[in-house]
Amino acid sequence: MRYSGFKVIKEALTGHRGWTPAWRDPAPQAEYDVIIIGGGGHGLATAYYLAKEFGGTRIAVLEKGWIGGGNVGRNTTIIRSNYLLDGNEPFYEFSLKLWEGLEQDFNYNAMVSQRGILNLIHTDAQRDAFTRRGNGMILNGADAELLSVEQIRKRYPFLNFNDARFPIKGGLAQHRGGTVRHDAVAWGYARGADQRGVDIIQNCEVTGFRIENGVCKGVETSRGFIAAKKVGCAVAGSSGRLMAKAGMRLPIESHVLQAFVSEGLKPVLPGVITFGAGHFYCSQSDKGGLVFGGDIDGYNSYAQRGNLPVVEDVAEGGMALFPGLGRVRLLRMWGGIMDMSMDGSPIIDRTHIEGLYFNGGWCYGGFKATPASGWCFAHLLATDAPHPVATAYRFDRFEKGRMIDEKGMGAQPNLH
Amino acid sequence: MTQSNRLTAGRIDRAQVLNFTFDGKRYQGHGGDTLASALLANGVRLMGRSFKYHRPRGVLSAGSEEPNALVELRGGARQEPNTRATTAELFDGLEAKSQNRWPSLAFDAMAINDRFSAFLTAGFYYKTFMWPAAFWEKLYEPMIRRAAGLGSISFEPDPDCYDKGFLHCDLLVIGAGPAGLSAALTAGRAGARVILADEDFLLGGRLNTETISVGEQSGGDWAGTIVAELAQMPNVRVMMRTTVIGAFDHGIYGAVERVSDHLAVPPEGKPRQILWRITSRRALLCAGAIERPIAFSDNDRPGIMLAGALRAYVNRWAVTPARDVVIFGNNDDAHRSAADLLARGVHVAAVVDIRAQAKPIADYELLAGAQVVGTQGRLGIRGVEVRLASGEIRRINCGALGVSGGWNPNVHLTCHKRGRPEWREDIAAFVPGPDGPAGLSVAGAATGLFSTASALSSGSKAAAAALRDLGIRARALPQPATEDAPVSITPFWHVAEGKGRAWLDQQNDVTVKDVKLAHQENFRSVEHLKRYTTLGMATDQGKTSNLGGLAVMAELTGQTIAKTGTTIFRPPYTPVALGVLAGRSRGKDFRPVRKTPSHKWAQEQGAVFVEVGMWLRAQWFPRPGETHWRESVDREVLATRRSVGICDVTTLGKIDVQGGDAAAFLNRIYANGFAKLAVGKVRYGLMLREDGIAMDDGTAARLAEDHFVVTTTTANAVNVYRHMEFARQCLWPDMDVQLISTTESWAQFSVAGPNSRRLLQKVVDPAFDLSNEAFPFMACGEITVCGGLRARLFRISFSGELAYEIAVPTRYGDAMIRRLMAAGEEFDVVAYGTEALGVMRIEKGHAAGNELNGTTTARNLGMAQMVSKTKDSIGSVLSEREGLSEPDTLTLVGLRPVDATQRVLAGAHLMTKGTVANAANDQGYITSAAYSPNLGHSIGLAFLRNGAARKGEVIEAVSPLTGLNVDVEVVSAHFIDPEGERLRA
Amino acid sequence: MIINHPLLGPRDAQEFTYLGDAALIERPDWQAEDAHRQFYEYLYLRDNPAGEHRELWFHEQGDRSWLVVTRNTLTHEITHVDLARDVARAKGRSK
Amino acid sequence: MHDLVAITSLGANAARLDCVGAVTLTEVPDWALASVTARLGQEDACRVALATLLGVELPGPGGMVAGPEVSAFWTAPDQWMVEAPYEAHQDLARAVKEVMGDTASVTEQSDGWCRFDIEGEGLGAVFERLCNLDLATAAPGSASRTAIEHMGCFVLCRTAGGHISVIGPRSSAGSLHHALLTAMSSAL
Repeated sequence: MRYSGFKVIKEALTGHRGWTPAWRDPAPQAEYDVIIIGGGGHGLATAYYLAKEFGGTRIAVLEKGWIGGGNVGRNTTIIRSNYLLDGNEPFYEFSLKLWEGLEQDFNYNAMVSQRGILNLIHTDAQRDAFTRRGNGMILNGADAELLSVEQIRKRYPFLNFNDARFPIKGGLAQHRGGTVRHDAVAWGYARGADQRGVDIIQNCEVTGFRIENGVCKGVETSRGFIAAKKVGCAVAGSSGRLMAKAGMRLPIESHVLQAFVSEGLKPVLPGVITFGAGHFYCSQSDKGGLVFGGDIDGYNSYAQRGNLPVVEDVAEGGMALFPGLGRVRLLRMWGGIMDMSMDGSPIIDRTHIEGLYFNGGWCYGGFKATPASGWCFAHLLATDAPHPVATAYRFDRFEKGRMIDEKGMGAQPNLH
Repeated sequence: MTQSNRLTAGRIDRAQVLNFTFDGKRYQGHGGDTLASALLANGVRLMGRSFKYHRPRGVLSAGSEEPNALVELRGGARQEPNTRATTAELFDGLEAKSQNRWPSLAFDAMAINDRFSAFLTAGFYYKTFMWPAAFWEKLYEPMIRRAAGLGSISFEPDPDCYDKGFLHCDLLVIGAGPAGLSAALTAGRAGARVILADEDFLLGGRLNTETISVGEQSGGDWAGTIVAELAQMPNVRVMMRTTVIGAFDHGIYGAVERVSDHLAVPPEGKPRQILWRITSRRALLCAGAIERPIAFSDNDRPGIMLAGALRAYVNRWAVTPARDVVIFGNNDDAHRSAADLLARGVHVAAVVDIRAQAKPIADYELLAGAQVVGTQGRLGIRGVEVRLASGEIRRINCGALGVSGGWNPNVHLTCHKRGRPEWREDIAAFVPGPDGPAGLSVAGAATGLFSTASALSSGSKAAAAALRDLGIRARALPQPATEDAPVSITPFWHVAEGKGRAWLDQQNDVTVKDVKLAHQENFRSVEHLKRYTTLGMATDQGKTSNLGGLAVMAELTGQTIAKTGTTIFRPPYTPVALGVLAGRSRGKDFRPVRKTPSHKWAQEQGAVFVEVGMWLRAQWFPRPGETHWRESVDREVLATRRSVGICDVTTLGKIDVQGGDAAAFLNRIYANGFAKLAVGKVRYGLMLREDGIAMDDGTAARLAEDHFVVTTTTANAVNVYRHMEFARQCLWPDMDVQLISTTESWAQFSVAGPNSRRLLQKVVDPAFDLSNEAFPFMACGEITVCGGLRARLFRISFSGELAYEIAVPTRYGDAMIRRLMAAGEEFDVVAYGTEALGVMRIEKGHAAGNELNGTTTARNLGMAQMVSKTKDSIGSVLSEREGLSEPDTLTLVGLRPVDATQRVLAGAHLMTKGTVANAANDQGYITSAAYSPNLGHSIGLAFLRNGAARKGEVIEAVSPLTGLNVDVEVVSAHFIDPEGERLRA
Repeated sequence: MIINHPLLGPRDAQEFTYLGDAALIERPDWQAEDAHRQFYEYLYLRDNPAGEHRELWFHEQGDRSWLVVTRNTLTHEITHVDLARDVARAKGRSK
Repeated sequence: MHDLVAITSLGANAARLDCVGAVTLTEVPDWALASVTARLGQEDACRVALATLLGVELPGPGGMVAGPEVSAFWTAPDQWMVEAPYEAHQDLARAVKEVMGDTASVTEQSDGWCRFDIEGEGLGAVFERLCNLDLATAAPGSASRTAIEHMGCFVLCRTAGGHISVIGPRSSAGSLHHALLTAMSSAL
């Protein structure tokens, strides 16, 4: 079924009887060519592109709960490609380009909204670093603009320009950045993959890998053994737990990142804005809620919830930047598990086990990476070679000293 | 101004007459009213518009679960959108406006959406608005955004202040209804430290809204007696207007106290609200239960409300939304509402009970086995249609309809740590599961014990049990005689029959049909249901609607409600103002300010200050006539290099390292050797992280065999100290070394320039010989100044000039800068700020924060030879990894523009001449740049691929971001005095 | 969170700074044959269990002790707290 | 004798005094501080020497004691901060070091800190808005380091509920004073 305005009108006039399931609920088959573990954004995107772009057939996505229930279902919806390092920027720019055509591509309105992202500058050193970053972005084919205080004041007159502890001195804008309706990304990919024959199997938990002589033959699941020629893992947040079942230790820690939404408000923010002197970033959803977040709690956790100090820290940042937020109410706070890697950058690579592939370590940048991650992982699964924009995302970069450390924090996952 | 719907009695203060406005119209209410009760008293039923279809809506509840009656409270900078009229305490002069409507609440043009509701079903927007692609941001989205949202903000800074605080107790009792009061009294009498918190401004919970008696007293009076006793106990803190918003780890609860929200303006100096972080040894949830509606055709008209809320308005606030009322329910409690209304003189036109065997408990007409299948009335209900047991339809006129689908225990907080509630078939409700937060128990209606007697006894018993865990003996209270009715309910979620839509989530306009559509499209997991239909995502988080929605889904899937499960309950329990979460950390008070010892003096000089981390440092010192910062900075640089300049460098971190193994310890901390540094000498040191990347640089001065003073960069002072403590305690615990951070103890000034020695000689006591022979470059020592003040002197140089750093006890820093400046007058001494400091260090080619950016190695800095291979030091092993030791790696170089009038820009990228400027050809980047007044042109430091071998090459510095491309020549990073003759002079 | 400091009793976790896996105490021998490999594993391949985790916390706003905290990463329950220095010595670290 | 004039941590010539209700907030500039840390293997000797210096038993973790002339509070394992009137102990560290000899490392700290004393009825209400110490149960003589509005401070209970010293980083004296005074106005 193809979605369109005409279809909506037609269904409205005929009592909505014609809508069919957005994806099937098939029983698992005994064997697949490729199994993707993880029915989140990355897993579903991988399956979608594998089927659509790489001619894959006999593909299954195994999800232990409901699809889209991981970080694609609980992030702050931002897309951008404003990275500093050459190991990252081409990948995220590829991702942003995919976002730009995504809805037409998978025939689902995920509300990709390129209303821009603005990173504020508060010190001269920050300006130097952002200048380097903005130049790197443009040299990699992305867009960037350095804004003066006056330009920012025009767009955001309500920010604290008067009595700020750390005054705003400028900003780096990426106008093509923005937000996306996060759940719809999972559903759009799921529907697209399903239409191309991918079996999406919910409530199917992988309990182990069948590995014989260093070759992965399939997976043990809560619904029995399923054989596969190739198995790709895309379970960021649970990477450590899953890969341990294959006997692997990862350069990744699991941390909790909290996020927040306010009550619905009439339009407040025209785009995404990031405070540069504290932990606060914010956008506004189409429904009117301010969606905001800050830093991770900072300790290893699988609890999917955090604690008050970080909530307060984020609110402090918010009030420091935008003192008119005082009477806006926080509606809901939640936490997701982040795969915090040792350099803050992801891994898309083969493992030392033949037939077993890994995609993870997305830190808190996984959502914006979803299309490119899916595409590149599909490329790797289909061709056994990394996609040109993801060549740096290797396991061995740590042993070889080729870290991709955007923040320069070293092997300290909670600081990335 | 008549309060036409005000009844007699109630727990309000009729002597207090309060004036207020709603949508500009004046009304009166009484002390003890909420905005909702006061509006109802004045015959106002229409209070809001729904989110999507802009349907007219009235108040549904009498508490914080309210989905409909949301208003913009107050005006000006204090405007508060989405405020529940049901919890807003009335005060004299209160102003409220309806929201999300245009032009008026009664006539809302956006209600046109309702006409097109067939097209606007759940998730319709995912299926359309995709063509043409560019129209989303330009047309569709702005349209949707304007229509969406609820209230609006003022955009002005919040004029009120907020506080935060920390409380500690043995037992935190959450909720002051019958169970909570009984628990607090039990614990209070046992001598435990108790906090009793309740969101209401009148304690007693449902006791205030019922006609039930407790012992000899009315429920409300009994509550008042208990509260009075608790208030007398020094070990009990009673906190009304305080909502416990969340359960966090290890017995910590967040609570928001609304200190001044019931006042027009907070008293001077007092906060509007306080965020309390309560650390409890045990906690007891006595949060009661929330009534749930039944969905039926057109069940959202103003005047249709929860039956228990109707009862609460009548009993507590002495108001009724109308004089003719119908009650519709599936349980015995609905009948209690009818009886109470009758008792207060409200006409109960009928009680419609879906149960064929239901019995009346008072003198009203009971329509047993019947269902409400429709309602009339556009801006307020006028009547209902009832399908009788006989199959006939009967129309009954009424101005209000009370609906009861049963009560949901308020399990919210038990699920904040991801515990799951359990379904209990006998009471048709979810109750707290076994995996709630450690230390939290539950009593009363929150556990599904709905009678007053069971609430009283369970509260007391649970409190005693919790205290027993802590070793505090408590006796359960004697139980007064009171109501103890069993629960009788037949689960019933929605009426199948009906022409109109049956509303589940009234704020987000989710209907039974929407749930059916979600099911049809395979959004069947409760989480998919929620996210696809937006059920339960409104400001009430589905407190009254979630269960109905998932019950409908359970029906459709044929699964039990228990198996269907709930979505996740997340904090906060009710929405919380961001202001209170930030407390006092806003504006200039966002973070503390660190001031240097010369701050006061610098201020007197008119210095321009800059934030450097938490520090405020003088950036430059403008003199009269200087109109541009560069003039001041150039002057400061030139004067320093020509004669002498003084800069406050106190902000650099200082760590006192003492002990028998101090030298051996530093030898491990620094990549270069420190074991053999002589006493009285300073050495530059480079610290690596364990991953081999440069962490920090600075100097270490050896004051004695067993005593060093390490300096760090300003930015890394805290990190380096922590790192050294880690090494000391965790890596080499048996080294005899002690660390103390002494950054603030010493006011330290750099005195730099050819005349620095002569200047210092005027200040340093004559016993100390400052000659080049006695005190050469990199010497250090403890001295006295100005006739005996203890001080430290280091002959180190960041500027590249003959220079010293002199340190005196901080309290004398102010006097010292004045003395130094006076002593320097004859040399035309200048004070210089961080800008001049930066210019001079770039001229000298010293790396600083811009170069030590966390990705640079010693090799990048041109210091590879400093990393000793003959000793163990942190980072040395991993610094040799192949990716970090490539010969053509980025190396620190100097750059100067080929055309001296052009500017070198930090952040520009470097391209080999003749290549296309793109990422593939990228040769490096400029880290720091400045105008050198000594050289008369701009200069820069850069990391350039294979830089060491490219001296003399002209390359291109490109900055597409700023549109500035400049040809630059690669030169030595040491622009000034490359041989270091000046600093050794 | 509350960390029960072995010397000071229960303290607000906000006073502490987190580092991670307590195995960071066990720094390899720089002169080992495979020092390069050992340091790589020491620094980059840390324990990350969903369950009991031994981890380092620094009492930055307190007594400046490094602590080894045993905490469950699923529930955040803390079952044991030691001074890291004692743990280090017990593991044979000296000088 | 040198001729330089000291200023207080708040940058004035005289100590600041503020009152809110019956509670006073006093800047206390005239106390000298020196930290004493036992050398490895010398812990017992250090305790003996320091106890001799104080004239009283050493305080344990979280504690403080006042000797006849100097007092001390515990700051870290085998580490104490010694306090004495500044006038008579302008070079406290040197004097302490002479007593301690090789048993301890001693560091001058008089100028690293600022001290504010808060005295009067209702301190509990003030401090519950400042830091997460349970001062209601803190015995007189308790000494804790904790955070107040992002600043690391020592909080010393000198008498039961009636006299608390806050010793914070000297460079932030202004911010600390502002925080204390604001909490007093808010709570009292």
